[in-house]
Amino acid sequence: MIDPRVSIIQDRVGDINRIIAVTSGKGGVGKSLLASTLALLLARRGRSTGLFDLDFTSPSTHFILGVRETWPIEDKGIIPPLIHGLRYMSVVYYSKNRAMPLRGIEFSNAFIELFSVIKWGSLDFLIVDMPPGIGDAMLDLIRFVKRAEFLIVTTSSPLAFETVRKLISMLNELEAPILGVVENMKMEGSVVKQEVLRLGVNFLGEIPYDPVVENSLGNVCELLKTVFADSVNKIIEKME
Amino acid sequence: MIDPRVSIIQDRVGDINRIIAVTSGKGGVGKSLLASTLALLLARRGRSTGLFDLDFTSPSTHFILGVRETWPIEDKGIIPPLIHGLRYMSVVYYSKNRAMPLRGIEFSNAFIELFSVIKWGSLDFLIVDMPPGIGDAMLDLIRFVKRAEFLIVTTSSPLAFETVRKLISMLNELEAPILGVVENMKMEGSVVKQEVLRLGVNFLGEIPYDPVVENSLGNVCELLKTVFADSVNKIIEKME
Amino acid sequence: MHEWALAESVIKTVLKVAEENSIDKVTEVRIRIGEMQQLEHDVFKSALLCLKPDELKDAEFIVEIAKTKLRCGVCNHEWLFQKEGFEEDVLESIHFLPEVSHAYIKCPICGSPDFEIIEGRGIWVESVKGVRGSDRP
Amino acid sequence: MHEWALAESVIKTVLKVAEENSIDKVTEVRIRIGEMQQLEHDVFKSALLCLKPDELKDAEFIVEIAKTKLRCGVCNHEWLFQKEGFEEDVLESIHFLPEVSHAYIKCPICGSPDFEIIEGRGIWVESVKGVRGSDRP
Ligand SMILES: Nc1ncnc2c1ncn2[C@@H]1O[C@H](COP(=O)(O)OP(=O)(O)O)[C@@H](O)[C@H]1O
Ligand SMILES: Nc1ncnc2c1ncn2[C@@H]1O[C@H](COP(=O)(O)OP(=O)(O)O)[C@@H](O)[C@H]1O
Ligand SMILES: [Mg+2]
Ligand SMILES: [Mg+2]
Ligand SMILES: [Mg+2]
Ligand SMILES: [Mg+2]
Ligand code: NI
Ligand code: NI
Ligand SMILES: [Zn+2]
Ligand SMILES: [Zn+2]
Repeated sequence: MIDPRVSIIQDRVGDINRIIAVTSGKGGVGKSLLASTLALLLARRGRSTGLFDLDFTSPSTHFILGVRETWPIEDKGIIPPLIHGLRYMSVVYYSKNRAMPLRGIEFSNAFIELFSVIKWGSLDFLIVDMPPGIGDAMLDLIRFVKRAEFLIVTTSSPLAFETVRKLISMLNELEAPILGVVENMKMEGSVVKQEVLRLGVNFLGEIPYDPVVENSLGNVCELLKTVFADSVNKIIEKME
Repeated sequence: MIDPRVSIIQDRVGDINRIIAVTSGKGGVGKSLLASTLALLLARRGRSTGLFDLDFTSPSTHFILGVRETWPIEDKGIIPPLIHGLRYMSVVYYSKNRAMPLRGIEFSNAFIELFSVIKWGSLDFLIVDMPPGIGDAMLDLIRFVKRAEFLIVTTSSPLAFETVRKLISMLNELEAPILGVVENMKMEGSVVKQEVLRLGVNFLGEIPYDPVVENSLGNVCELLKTVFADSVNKIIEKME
Repeated sequence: MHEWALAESVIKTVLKVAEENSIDKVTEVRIRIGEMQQLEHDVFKSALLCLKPDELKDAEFIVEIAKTKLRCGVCNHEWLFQKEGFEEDVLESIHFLPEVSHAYIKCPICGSPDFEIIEGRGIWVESVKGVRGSDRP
Repeated sequence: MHEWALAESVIKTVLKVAEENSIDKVTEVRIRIGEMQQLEHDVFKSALLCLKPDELKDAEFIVEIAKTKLRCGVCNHEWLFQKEGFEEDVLESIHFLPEVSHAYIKCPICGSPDFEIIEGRGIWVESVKGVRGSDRP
């Protein structure tokens, strides 16, 4: 008895130039907001870009992008619809506004199913919004997709950085590529940048606390005018 | 082949009066800070209290409490050490400062192991700090421990409340007891309180953003002097 | 019709199994599909035929539908998935991704969404039969 | 010596199995312990004897140690857990909670911590034998 799905995953992501997983280990540090803004800005720069929300049980990116009334197209596979210039995929197409509790094993099954049937086509970037924790999502990405680069988000709080430090050492041991660390909601006197550099990891930049970014949730035009988006634009320059 | 451990869990929590799971679905909303402060304040009020950090892959409470150089005692089981007047348990005793990636199935195994060997003894309260997500931790708590009450934490952001709304409807369908919702880092103009009441759920109170609470991490005396702790004290009054 | 995408993965897997086991000529492939995923049997079979490369020209594909069995983790109740009673768009969602059943299905006894799909979830290649190079005269 | 806590769960489970199967007199209980958990065999056996209630007075407890087999999810390599080479406190931690091995053990081939404990993780009751009321003369 063989699960045939796994065999096709490499083909499905074969025409994607770079796969960037926005991750942290810690929750609430701004992964989803950063992943969404990053994807939108890359698309504005003319790069063909996809955004895949892997936080199956608490998805956020559909809310940030204001996605409504869209549904993937079926054409010998699943084709993520174009939303604000992005190929956008999330389980909310299917789970709607309902809670979808998933154990790890079910997460993995859904992960494999989606990666084996979604046809991203040719993309410059696929941005993956990761759930918090160091568990099935991260391990499956490494196991099945293999060539993701990790963009790590932290806040200035030692509560977030404690987890990020562990994550970095794990990714290093695995020789998984770390694109770098972004410090979000930067606080005065923070030592995160020094600590990151001391660990030999790229520091991609900081994003200040932006008191109005919340008002732009669901409105992409507003979101791209924020200080938050400006900071992400600077980070993109360092990424390439 | 039977796993004998599950059979003893009900006995192990048999002398605990109330089990309160601090949860959210969403990460970074302040679950760990609230769970720690709540447990400390209950202990100060003379209640025998335990604190169990179930966020195995990104634990935080040891950092908040400033736990160092302690180790559970083995006496026909595992006896969590008394720290600042709390019976305190976390996997960091064993995983130290290393990353411990766990798939869901391994989380569950660790959950069952710990609940079957830890001897909490007689407690008025066991506070459980939950990981983010709606997955193995929440499902295992309901499946094996059965009688936890859920204290739900949200921020004012719709990104957090979206998940909390789903969590509430799931817990309601399960007839799991919801103690109520706490709104942390309350922002002006928030409608969370009305929304919670409209869902027929208890609103336990709000906690303002406290710009200095971060400075007290690791120092319990300082933590208990903060505005954050004051607000938690008021919430305790509503809980009982 | 994401049946095609799944059929593609089956073809790829069969080729891999044949290679790993030095099967030169595949004669029979048995595939099981879980009922819950509601794949269109005809579409799936014709996808297999269209996608079939030359190496597999002698292979017969036998597709069986398996009942989907669920077991509740809280009360251990077991039951079979049935389409009846679900709205069209819910069935469509489960067709794409069987795991979303956790958003819509509860244990009929205790109401828990904490059930496992113990049989008949998705799609498996059950056996690949054929003739080895060395078996031939 | 959390061996006692585990022994308690074994006794409880045996009593439950006996009741569910209407076994009046339990004569033999087979238990397997995974090597990784490094339970003290003697302590565990004497705990079983001390905790044994009257209903189980005729029961013999047979305890076997099982090798712990690990399989890497990335490269599929399988290997056996061995105590040698680990520091004392790491072994102690794994003794309490075998899952913490994911913080300390990597696949010897590819370095991944994404392995599964496929055999010999913890403790199981393998069989409970005895005499039924109706079996007696
Ligand atoms: N730089 C920032 N300034 C202000 N609010 C922010 C900033 N970054 C993130 N947020 C807010 O913080 C919360 C958590 O962000 P989110 O992207 O959902 O984090 P994660 O995906 O890591 O859980 C959201 O309410 C979001 O709007
Ligand atoms: N009311 C508050 N005011 C200021 N900072 C807070 C407040 N509540 C939580 N925090 C900070 O927010 C971050 C997330 O809190 P944490 O308790 O780790 O959340 P969770 O356990 O939900 O992931 C931490 O850095 C914490 O110090
Ligand atoms: Mg997120
Ligand atoms: Mg926490
Ligand atoms: Mg599907
Ligand atoms: Mg143990
Ligand atoms: Ni289809
Ligand atoms: Ni011991
Ligand atoms: Zn049930
Ligand atoms: Zn390996």
